Amino acid sequence: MRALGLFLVFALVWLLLSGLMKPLVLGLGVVSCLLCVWLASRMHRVEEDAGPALRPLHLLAYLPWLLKEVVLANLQVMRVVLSPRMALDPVLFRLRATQRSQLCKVIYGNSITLTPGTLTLDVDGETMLVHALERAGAEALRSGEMDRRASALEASA
Amino acid sequence: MIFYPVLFALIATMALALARALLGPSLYDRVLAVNMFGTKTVLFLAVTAFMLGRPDFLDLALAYAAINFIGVLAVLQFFQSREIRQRYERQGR
Amino acid sequence: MTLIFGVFLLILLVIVALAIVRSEDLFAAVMLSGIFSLLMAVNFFLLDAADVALTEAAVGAGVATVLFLGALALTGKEEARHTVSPGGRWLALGVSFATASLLFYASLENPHIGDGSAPVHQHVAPWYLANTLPLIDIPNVVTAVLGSFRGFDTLGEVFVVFTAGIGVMSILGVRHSLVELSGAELDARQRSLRHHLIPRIVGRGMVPLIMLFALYVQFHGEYSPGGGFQAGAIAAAAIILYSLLEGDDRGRELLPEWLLRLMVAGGALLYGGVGLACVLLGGNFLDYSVLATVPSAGQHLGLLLIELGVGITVTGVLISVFHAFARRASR
Amino acid sequence: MASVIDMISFALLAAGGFCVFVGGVGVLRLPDLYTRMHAASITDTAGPLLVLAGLALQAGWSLALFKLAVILVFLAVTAPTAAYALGNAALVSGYRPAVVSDESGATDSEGEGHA
Repeated sequence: MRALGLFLVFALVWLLLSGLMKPLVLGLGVVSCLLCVWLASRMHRVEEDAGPALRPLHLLAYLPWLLKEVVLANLQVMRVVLSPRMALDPVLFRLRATQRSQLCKVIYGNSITLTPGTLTLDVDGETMLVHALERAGAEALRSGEMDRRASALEASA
Repeated sequence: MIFYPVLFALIATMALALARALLGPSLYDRVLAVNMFGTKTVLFLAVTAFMLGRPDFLDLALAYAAINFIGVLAVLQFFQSREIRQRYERQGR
Repeated sequence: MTLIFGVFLLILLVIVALAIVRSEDLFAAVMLSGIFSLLMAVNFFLLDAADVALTEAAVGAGVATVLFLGALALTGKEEARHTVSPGGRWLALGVSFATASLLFYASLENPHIGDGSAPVHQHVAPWYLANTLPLIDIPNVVTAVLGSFRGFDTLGEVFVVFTAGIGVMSILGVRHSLVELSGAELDARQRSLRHHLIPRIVGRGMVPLIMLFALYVQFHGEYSPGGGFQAGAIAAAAIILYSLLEGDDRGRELLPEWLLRLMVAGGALLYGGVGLACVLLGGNFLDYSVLATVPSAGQHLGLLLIELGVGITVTGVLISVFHAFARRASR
Repeated sequence: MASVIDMISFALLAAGGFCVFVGGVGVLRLPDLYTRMHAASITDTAGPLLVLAGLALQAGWSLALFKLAVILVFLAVTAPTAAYALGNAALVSGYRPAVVSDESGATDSEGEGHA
């Protein structure tokens, strides 16, 4: 079931990359996709815990919000960089991550890094070590909105 | 013609990243510079593909975007195992 | 305008090259050589050599840094001091200066970039351009030249890669199970990025995608930039990524060593075998036209097979070299 | 019509170039590794976003559009991962940030100062 889903995704990627509809190339595409599914299944044989699944529709709602945050954070950091006297107040702090699944924790950690001004340095179980360029960025993260939104991506099991 | 400003900006940024790579001062600053250089290269190749009128050449930018980060992971592994060895040496003494 | 960009990038290239030579910190030199490779790729691309640029991209971005760091873990971080007498230094300077002046003088005679009346554009190049479509029937002339018109050269290149792989393995891959490992070495060896959640999860997702992209590059060499060399390097990058994340031992579980050895030899064998098959079917060595009833179909089949051979050998060699370094890295 | 699209595309590309350049300036100006990484992060997010969006307008509805999207996704996924790997490597080796109010106790625990 899972393998079939992977195969369909790979096949779609292949078709969009290639755009050639010749029988030979299509045949090679099928072989390639099967090879990648085989590779992926060999890799996942050693997977320990899967955790609750990601909800794709929620991801669609999450991405525009993340985009907005990224744009705002970019403007903020650019303002800092271009100010003649860079008044910096960097903070290094620990942050709780409430996500249960590994995937959502990764999405949360990478979202923190993707917004300039905050940077995930380490993930240790429930907590993350974060570096912030300015205290305001740290406060925004501590308010927990991004954490909540990233947790909402998980299917409630 | 519309591609020139962005190409100039990219090359200028490459020069800035190169300056950071040469100045250091720490090893990690150099890694940062290389990594930044890689992203700029992805963008440069993508823009150039359109400037040359060959959008199918985007494969190059795609290849870089996919595998450029492997080098940084190797750096992490390098420092990690070096640190472990040094810790053992400190304990040994 | 492209010329200005090219000149600027070449200036950066010279600066990087000087810095690499000057640097005594080998780690810095490795990082700078990464930048060198990126600059080379951009330059190749500006000169419209997309296939070469893709090779540089695949090797420089994915594999070279990893292998350099592997070598660095085996040696020290600083360049060894070697003493040269003042006389020797002046001699070296003189030789370098003379060679450089000769090369510079020779370059004055070179045709300008893109000059249509250059000798290379008078002799074989027009023939290649005119005959790729009628004889081989594929759009990418580079692949036609590489695989068919000059297939013999490429066979040689594959055997160079093959030999290089054998060489590295025979120097580094010697089993040393008799050597007693200390706790530090054992610990450092078993260390992977397994406990780093973010790289691990992201890497797991990327490995099959990189592999799919490698196969796409492999099988589209006849239509767009790419082919066996590029695909082999990208595929090797995918497996190396997995080995970095999960540890070398698990990487060897994913693709066992007997399979890698089979790939190293099998790819080169496939290339040579196609050539022999052509001879047996009554053609010349590596003249694929005889492989099918229609000559151009035979060319297609031959190109597909030899590119596959190249890809398999390159993948096998690069992964084997990586394993050879990783196994030794903690000594 | 086409010229309007060209102009929007030009504006996006130029803005992207500007963002990338500002990030480059930041990498040169800021005082230590971690703060520089924030500046590099501009060139990894806003830069590619704007530049690739500008190129997407040039591509129109074609396969190139898909490739641009894949490049953006790959960058968005791998850039923070690379940043994590670099930051963590510095942390593991005991690199100390130049100016920071430390509220985590992470840099005091282990490792030695490191230039």
